[in-house]
Amino acid sequence: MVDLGPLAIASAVMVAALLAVLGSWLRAARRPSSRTAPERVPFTGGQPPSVHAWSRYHVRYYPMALLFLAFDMEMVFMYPWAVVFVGEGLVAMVEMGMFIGILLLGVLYAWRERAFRWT
Amino acid sequence: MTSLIARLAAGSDARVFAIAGAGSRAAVQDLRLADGVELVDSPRAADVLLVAGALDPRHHDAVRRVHDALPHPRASVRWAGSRDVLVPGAAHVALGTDPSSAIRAAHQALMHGTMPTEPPLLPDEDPAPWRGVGPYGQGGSGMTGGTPYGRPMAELAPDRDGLRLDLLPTRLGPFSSLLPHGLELDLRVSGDILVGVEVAATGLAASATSASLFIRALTEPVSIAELEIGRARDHLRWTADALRLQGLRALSLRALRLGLHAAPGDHRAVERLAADIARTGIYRWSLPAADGARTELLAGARLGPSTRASGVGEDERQADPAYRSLGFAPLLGAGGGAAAAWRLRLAEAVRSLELAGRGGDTRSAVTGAVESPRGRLALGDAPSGRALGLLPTLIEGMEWGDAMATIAALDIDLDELGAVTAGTSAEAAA
Amino acid sequence: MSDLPVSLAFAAFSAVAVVAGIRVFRTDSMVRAAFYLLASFAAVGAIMVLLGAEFLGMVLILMMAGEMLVMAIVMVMYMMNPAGLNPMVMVHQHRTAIAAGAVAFLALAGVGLAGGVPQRPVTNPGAATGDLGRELLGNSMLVFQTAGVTLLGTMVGAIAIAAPRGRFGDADADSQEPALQPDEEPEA
Amino acid sequence: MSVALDAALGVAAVGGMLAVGSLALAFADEAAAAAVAGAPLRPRRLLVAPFRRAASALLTATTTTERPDGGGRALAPALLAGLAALAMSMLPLAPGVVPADPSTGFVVFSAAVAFVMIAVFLHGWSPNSTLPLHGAYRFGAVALSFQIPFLLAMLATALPAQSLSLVRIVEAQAPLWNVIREPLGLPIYLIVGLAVGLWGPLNLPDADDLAGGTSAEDSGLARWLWEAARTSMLVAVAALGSAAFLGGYLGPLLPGPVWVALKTALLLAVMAVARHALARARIERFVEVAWVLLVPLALLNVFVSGAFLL
Repeated sequence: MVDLGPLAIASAVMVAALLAVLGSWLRAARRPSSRTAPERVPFTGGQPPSVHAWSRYHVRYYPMALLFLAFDMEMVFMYPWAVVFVGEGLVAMVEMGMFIGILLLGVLYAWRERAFRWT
Repeated sequence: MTSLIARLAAGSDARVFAIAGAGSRAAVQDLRLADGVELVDSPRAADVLLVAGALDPRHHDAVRRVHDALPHPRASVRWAGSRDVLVPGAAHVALGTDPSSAIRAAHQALMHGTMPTEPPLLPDEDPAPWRGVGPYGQGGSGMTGGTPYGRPMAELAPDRDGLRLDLLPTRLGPFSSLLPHGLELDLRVSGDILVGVEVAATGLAASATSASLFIRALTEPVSIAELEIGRARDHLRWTADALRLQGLRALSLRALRLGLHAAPGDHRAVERLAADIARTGIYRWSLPAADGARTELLAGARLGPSTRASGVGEDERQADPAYRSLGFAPLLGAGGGAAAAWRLRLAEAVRSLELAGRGGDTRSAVTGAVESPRGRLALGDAPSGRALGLLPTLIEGMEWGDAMATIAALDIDLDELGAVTAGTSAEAAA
Repeated sequence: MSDLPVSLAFAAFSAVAVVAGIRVFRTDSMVRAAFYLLASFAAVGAIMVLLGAEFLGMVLILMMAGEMLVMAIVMVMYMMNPAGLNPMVMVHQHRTAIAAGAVAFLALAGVGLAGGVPQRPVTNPGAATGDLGRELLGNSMLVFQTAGVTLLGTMVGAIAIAAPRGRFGDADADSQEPALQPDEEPEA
Repeated sequence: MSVALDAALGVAAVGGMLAVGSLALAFADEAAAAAVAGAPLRPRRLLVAPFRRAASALLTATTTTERPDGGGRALAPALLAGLAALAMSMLPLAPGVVPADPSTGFVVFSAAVAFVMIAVFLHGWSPNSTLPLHGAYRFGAVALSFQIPFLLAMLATALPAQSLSLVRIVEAQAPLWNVIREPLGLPIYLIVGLAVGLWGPLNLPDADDLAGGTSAEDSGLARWLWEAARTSMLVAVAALGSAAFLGGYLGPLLPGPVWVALKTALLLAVMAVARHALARARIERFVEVAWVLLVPLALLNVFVSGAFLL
């Protein structure tokens, strides 16, 4: 059986902090404030907004976000690789070097195509 | 326990959202150095609202809206020449005296619970009727129609990327920490890019008067030492504001403290400040890069450091024999852009202090048109007016942060603009 | 840990996974939908940890954070009414959907009940990550390197198709908006 | 039952460490600000200032906006605080003393850092207000860029340990600390750590040019909780950084926990100085530098330090 104890403790610590903050937040929000409509107007300098801020927001860095999706996969392979690196030696070095080299070509291409710029 | 919390809370800094009306900008800025008072960027973070200076009736609703945005318990302080009813119940402090003790007193009374919170000033009206309208009573209809919860949704518009996404109309100002108070911009934002910019309103009060040195120099000869010290202080105050915008609050306080009392002997201190600013990397990774078309616009607009930063030797002081006798020659930058303008402003502050030291009793010889810290100033023609004219073209197409840094670099002074144009209209009336 | 807490945790995470999964389709806001999906995946990751695949479960949780953020921002970009200010129904063709869902559930439940559960307990769970690493560098080397090439293809393809501007200028230079009617001229 | 006891102890220890760390950061920040501003430092006032601020937040009401995502607003600070606590719970304090040591501790920490982007995005999205919304999307760009350099900088520390356990990573530094073995690791980790903690030159989502960004609509206790959660995250980043690169509890003479505290304080001081000595980066500039410079450098760090291990 896997020893789940440490993960259980870590999760318990996380949940405890989460609930403590959530509880204080909810208690604070229960106290009445912002009763009138003008008290709730989002602030941009004293004029009310003409529309809701929620909109089809143009995420101009989306090519970079797509690149991230692909590159992030590399991390999955690198964790187990790191564990066996010392044991496997040069083989590990060369194989991961090849893999990373191929992926870096993608970053290089994205840079060439100015995918990291949007302004 | 309750009293312990109240005592602790009363000892905290009073967080103030300040509305800087006509003629109060520098005084409000000085409050950053006041003890026990902290100026904040959003009324949501404030305990006390400070309404300073003269404000036209057309701004009154905006003031009330800002007031209502403060969380309870809240208090206000009116800092003006005379009492008015703009914020009922506000403590009054005469302009020219220090309001920080009144602010602290209000904050402490709020925290101890001895002063009631101020009720909202605006009537409880929805921006648009929505309750009970629509299939769920949320005010909307269909997928994107109606006014859900009182407001419509943003609408589609084509964009330079070939995508049709929403343009988010945003009214920034008149009391935003990102703009000089009184300036209102109508922005159309697509993502984080400003695709449309309009100057919606400027100016705080029609009765604006300014005792500024440079406006006095328009009508009478003024001591060059005084003018140049004023210029250096003005540049340092601008630096303080601009540093704050870039997140360098401690350096900003240092610049402000220098700007408060800068004297001819301080030019070394200003040089050290300029060197420390350069070391923050601000010129390398913070400010938007120079852009050919924008630099060209600024080069022709006689906007002082912004113009001279691109290497154009445009400076009214060159035409003044008194300045020439002191060996004055304008400092020039190269290439333009915000970073060059920053460097030039700081270099000019140093040069002005040196010039003031040499100036002795010499008075300026030319009136009618002078070089203010912002550029060529004449009756009816203020540099800030020209800057406002260029503003939409300058920031259209920029990313939000770049645009805010560019606006800051223009150093728009609505008091100066109001005083000079009010002078012309008065003359025209006469 | 004994079996009872693990069983309880399994039940709790399963409940979270199912409820959050349902909420994905029962909420109006695209951001909420994406984050409910994240919660569902995170619960599945936790179940994988409970089943002994500690590394894979944690990596699933780690990866999904980034993926679901990208999902949220892209959904907001392209969906009308992304925040659900006007309520809407995300499910279409109800009858077909219900039928398809029921069939899929029965099929999967059938497999789960009828198919034998493999009885190959992990002998040394602590070494699972290392085993995975050796597998990657050994027998599965070719698969691993092919994944690299595939990912490179993904990156290049995504940039080539999606980037609005490249080194040769705007992607839509000289392009025309299509006509809305069959015999209409395209918009300039 | 012992797990429940350990969990209770862990909660207490982590809570205490985060609180002390946050106070230390506040102190270091004020000291750095005073040094840069050329203003006198008033230590007595400084020590009570955080408590005064908290008390004032308790007495100030929490406002709402027109039509917020209520759940998201409540969850964002709680999630961020929870992630900080999760990371902190895996900090080795002395040989054999650690609140929790999962065998995949390093992956758990990475997941906590990845979820920071969910918390910050949610915090900016949920008020339905323009400036926070821009802050949220900015953080999207920042977070998607810092993920990979951050993970790679940390990953190099797992090579000598041959394990993903943070305890093993500290133990493996007994002959040589990682800061020397992998000289590029700590600088990259610290740069990116500033972005994880929304701090100083990389505090783009809550920046001054957005009038506070994602927290522009927060007031009272809600605001304080968000600030506390942010600070806690920064403390956790510094603490785990000291474990991964500066040898954690390893050190002569003094007991382990003291070394942990000293090394964490050192990294916090570096971050405090960075806040006042470095200007905020343009977002596009950071994205490009992260991908084009930090990712290759972090990979170089992995391979070069790996080569020395063979």
